[in-house]
Amino acid sequence: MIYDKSSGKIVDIIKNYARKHSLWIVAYGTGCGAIELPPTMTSRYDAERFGIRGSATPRQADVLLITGYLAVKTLKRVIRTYEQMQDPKYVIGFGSCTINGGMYWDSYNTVKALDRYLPVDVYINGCMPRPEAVISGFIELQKLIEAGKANGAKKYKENLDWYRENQRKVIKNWKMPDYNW
Amino acid sequence: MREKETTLYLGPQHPGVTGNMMVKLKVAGDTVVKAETHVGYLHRAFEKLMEQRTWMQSFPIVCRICVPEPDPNEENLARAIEEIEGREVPERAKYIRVMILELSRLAAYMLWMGGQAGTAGLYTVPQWSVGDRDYIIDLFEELTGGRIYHMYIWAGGVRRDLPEGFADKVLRTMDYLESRLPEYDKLFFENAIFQKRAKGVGIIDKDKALEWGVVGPPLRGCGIKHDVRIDEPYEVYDKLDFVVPTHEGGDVWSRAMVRRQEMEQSISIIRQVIDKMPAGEYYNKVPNPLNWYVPEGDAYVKTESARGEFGYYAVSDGGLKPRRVHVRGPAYVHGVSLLEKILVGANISDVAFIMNSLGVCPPEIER
Amino acid sequence: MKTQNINIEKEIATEIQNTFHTAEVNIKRNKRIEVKLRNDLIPPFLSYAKNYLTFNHLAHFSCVDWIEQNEFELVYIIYSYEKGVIVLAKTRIDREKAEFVTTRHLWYQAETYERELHEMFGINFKGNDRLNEFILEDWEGIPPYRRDFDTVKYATDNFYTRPGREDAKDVRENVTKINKEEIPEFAKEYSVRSLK
Amino acid sequence: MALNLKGIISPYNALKQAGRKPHTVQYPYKKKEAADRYRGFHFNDIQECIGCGTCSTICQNHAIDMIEIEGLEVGPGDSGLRPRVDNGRCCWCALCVDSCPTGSLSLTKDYLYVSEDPNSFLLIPGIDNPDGQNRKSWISNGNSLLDYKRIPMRELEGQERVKSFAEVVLGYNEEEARTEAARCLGCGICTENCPVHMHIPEYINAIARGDDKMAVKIIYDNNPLGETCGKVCTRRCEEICAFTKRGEPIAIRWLKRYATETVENEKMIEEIVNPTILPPNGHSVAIIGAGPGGLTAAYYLAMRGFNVMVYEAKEHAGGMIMYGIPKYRLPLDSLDKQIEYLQSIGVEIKFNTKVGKDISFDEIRQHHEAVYIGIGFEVPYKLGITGEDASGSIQAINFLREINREKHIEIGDKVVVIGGGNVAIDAARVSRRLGAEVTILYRRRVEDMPADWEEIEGAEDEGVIIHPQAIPLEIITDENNKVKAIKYANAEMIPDPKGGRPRPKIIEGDEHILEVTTVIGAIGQEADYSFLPDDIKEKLEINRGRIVVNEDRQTSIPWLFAGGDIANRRADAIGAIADGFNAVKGIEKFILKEDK
Repeated sequence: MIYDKSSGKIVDIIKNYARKHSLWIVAYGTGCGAIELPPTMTSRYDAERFGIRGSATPRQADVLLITGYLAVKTLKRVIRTYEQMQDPKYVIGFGSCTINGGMYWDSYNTVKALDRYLPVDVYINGCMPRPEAVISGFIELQKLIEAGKANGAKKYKENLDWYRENQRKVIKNWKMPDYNW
Repeated sequence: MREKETTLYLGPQHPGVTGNMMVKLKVAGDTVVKAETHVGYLHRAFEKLMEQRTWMQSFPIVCRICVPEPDPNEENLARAIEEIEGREVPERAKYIRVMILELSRLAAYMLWMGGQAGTAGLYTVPQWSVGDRDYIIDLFEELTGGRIYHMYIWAGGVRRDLPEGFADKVLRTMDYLESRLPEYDKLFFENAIFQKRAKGVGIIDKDKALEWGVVGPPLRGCGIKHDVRIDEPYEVYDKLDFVVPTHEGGDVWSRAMVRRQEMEQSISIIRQVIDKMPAGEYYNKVPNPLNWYVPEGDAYVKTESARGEFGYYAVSDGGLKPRRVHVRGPAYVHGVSLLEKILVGANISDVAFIMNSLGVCPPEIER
Repeated sequence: MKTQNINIEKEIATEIQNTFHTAEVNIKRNKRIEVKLRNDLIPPFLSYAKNYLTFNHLAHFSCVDWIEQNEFELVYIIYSYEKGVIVLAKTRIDREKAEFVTTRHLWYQAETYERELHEMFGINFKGNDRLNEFILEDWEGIPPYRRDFDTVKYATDNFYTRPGREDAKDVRENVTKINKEEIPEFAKEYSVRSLK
Repeated sequence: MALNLKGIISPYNALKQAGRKPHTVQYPYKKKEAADRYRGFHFNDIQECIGCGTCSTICQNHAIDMIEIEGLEVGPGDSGLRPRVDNGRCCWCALCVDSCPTGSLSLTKDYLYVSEDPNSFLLIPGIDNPDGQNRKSWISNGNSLLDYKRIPMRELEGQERVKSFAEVVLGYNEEEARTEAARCLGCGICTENCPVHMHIPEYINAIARGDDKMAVKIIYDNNPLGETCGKVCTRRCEEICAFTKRGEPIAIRWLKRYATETVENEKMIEEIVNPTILPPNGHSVAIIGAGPGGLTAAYYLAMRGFNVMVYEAKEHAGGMIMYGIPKYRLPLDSLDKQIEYLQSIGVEIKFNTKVGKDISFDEIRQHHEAVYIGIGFEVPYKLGITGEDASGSIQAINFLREINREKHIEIGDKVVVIGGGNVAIDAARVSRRLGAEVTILYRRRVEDMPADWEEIEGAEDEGVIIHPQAIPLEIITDENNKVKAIKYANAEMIPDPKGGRPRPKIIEGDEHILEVTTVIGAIGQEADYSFLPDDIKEKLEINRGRIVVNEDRQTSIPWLFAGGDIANRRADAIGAIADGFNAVKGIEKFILKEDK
């Protein structure tokens, strides 16, 4: 659940502060951007300094990184992964492909604008973004969390029908359980 | 008593698999009875996209075909075009290309080391090897302007000459990496855990290896000495002095040792290249890319990438755009038919481990 | 590289020519032999090449769509480790009734290639029972790698493109507007800007 | 299995590293500068950029749009558009930079941009990031994708040339033409400077693709004298070619020449061009003067179904391109081929018919609904110095005309030509071919000469001496009133206080005498309007010797149209062709509107 910082509840401020410093990424390299994650996470750039680390399953994760293009086949799995994640959860769009299709703008198999299918909290520019850019993206996300503005999950819940409509438009065979969360 | 068979889906969201792919396993107890690979999660239709783009416009997209090691793609496409066109490449460009290919091989092995160790539960190794790999990436950044996707090799040569003082930097980095290798030995290759996990696991039948289309380190891990750099030397590999290490056994351990020894060879090749690199032109200009009609013809070219034979079959119909470019990634065979064969009988916990040892790279399977 | 002798290539080419009289054999360069065959001769040729000429490595199996001639060209790229030579065995099949026989019995991994070509070009390989979904999922319509499949159109029809770029102008058009120049219809396709 | 003791102990070696300084890049507290070649965001030097849009074409991601920028001042040779990059498409491959002909586009070291708004990823380089100027990293180094050097034109050697009137320029062969044509980027900015706006990128692309016939067809769409232009055009188009900023422009003229020369005769032209000729519409137009303008007007009028009659005073059509341009630049058979083609599709020419002498202007007016005048400038300016009327002092324009008629003119062995335009150079080079030593006297500096630099160079190659900053004072004659010598003074250049071009001023006392056998004056010409009846002359608005026309080349008298030298200041063939071409639209508008 998402709270607004302006509501001024001290408990929210504490919650957001805590969330901000513990961002676990679900280990799903959906696209080529995943290649910059190992350098980001390991000794050279050491993203653990920010409380960022990988998590094996979506159930324990807070952040879904969409590392670039999403093939339609992957989109289906990504939606399922996202819906299995528990609040608080955030989506980071990684690189050009998530914004406007990137270099696969004319491919028949990749979705072009990620925000039609999943609520994206932060986009990182680049193809692919350097570790510095990745860290900046996380810092931006942390700022949003602290300000109580990273409410993509809330948006998703509220506009689920719209998202579903878009998702079903590209996923021809929709055989997925619905999660309540 | 026969145990009940269960179906397990390993991936596509799984920390151990080598990318966005899935292996459907039928297991009895914790032994794999049947394995079926499912790929296509990274399909971007490169070959279709290349038919929409001119030859020159294809260069920026081909490097995306294999993410950990993009350079063989650029080099292959460039060489395919050069073969169709009959275009000469300046000697210096050839040396620069070899340097890049070897640097990228090193980088790919460092990344592989991290993955292989990670799937064995050794988490210090990736911290080291991926961190050290970054020094090679820094070299790439300085030379090509990009960390991961270099877009530096193109038809006719390379895009820019070496920056000033670059050769010294390469040599310094090589010295550093060489000094690190014994430490990796101690930490990883001699590690009892790794040896115990790797020996006798994921065995490829030596007699069948050639017929099954096994290439690269997995083939040399079976004790068969084949390497495109020797069999069909491209660029200037015939002028360089190096050995192709082999290892009997055909298991994960042998493959790891082959890679370990090749890292030394790569360092030696890079030193030789820098030593022998002639001065002169680095680019034999192609016509204006808006009006570049490549004559009719076809060519199959291949490179030895970190995972094995990387082939490009390119067909030109005399037009502005390729008629067809078909990519043969080494993982195409390793990741589908071979994997399905050698996973049978393996332990579940070894599946990701074996996949890593084959260097399965999904983006080059489905492209 | 071109100056190297091509004796072994000549030997192989002669041998192939002597066995398959209708084959069109030519040496493209050193280490590359092109063999064009009638499509019913491909299975015996591959079997012969593998078992007698030691071409035991199926390096690649590709398909080229020659839509103008209504044909698919199948290209088997086989390699002999012993001889160090690559043979490109080519044949043409009808595009409408795209059917061929499997070579899975010769090379196990041919199955994967055949699955891909089946999916991407719609070629049916008789004898291969695993021509199921491989890369695509729930694909409807013509196989995407056929040249008559328009990927740009498909992408614009099915996927959302972000707005905000509608004010883009074509330079040539803009210049003609400044000039009040009228480009005749027959000349329009010669505008470089279309990159056709 | 035996206990692997070494394998258990050796990993502990890693503990050695414990005290070492970590190599972590402590971003964002400590920043690591990107490499000198890093490919980050675009930067565009807005002033250098000419909006050719090559970046937009080469971009395989369709990431670059060409858009109008508010408040951007656009000079000539600029499409007025500038690139905008969609960073949601870009892959920073820098193909755009490597194919930028002006070198204005580059990539910078900046790469950081993070936003919640996916619509905020459009960047107008150079405008949105003006500070990128100092952050440039990947720059176009001039040796990237484009070829800045044109294929050199093969010519006869200077020594060889002066022996005959053979064509100096040999023309491209097929391979050279294809290579040169392939250099073109197809932006079409060049067409802005072409008065008739020929479809330059289209026909060049047709040549690049190997389709010469299509190139010819495209050329004939608005220029029926393409071959002439291919040989002698003043090619202002090349001045603003996108390549000029850093290299040599596309050889537009030579490519046109190549394409049109592939057609051997007028029948083949007709086959290739395959013009749609409308059925006769019953209207009739008269054209006075079969110069390039008149012929162009006649050609397109005839195609539109008009009945056209061209009145030509001389025995051959072509006007100045026939009588003014020496045959080593434009051979007669080439011109004949083009004129025969025009005649073959219905252009009628009445030769040896001087209006005002053989036929009155009023008569023409009575027979035709509209009249186009393209008589050109035929009357030379006088030098205005003593001795000008002596024998041996001739006018270049008359001299060239007689030589082109293959008449013999005695000029002796020492010729001086006065003037610096193309006519002067032509006269000088013709005189060289007649065996004389030639000196050109010109008032200003060489760089001020209005002639084409190629012509000037050609003249120098042939041994013509150019004497700049020399002002003739007097022609000295002998007792038979024959030219003996010329007296001239050297001049110095005085800067114009108003900022105009510097003026020559005679240096007192620095006078010289040059012995010559012939003096050829070539300081300009004017028109002869004497054939016009007085009432028309009165109504006709004439400004400084030129008839004032509107955009449709219509004069102040609605049925009277004019073009060529008498109406425009360009004084070249293509300018006249443009006038003829545009007059057709005007005449059509005028007559057909009258119809309704």
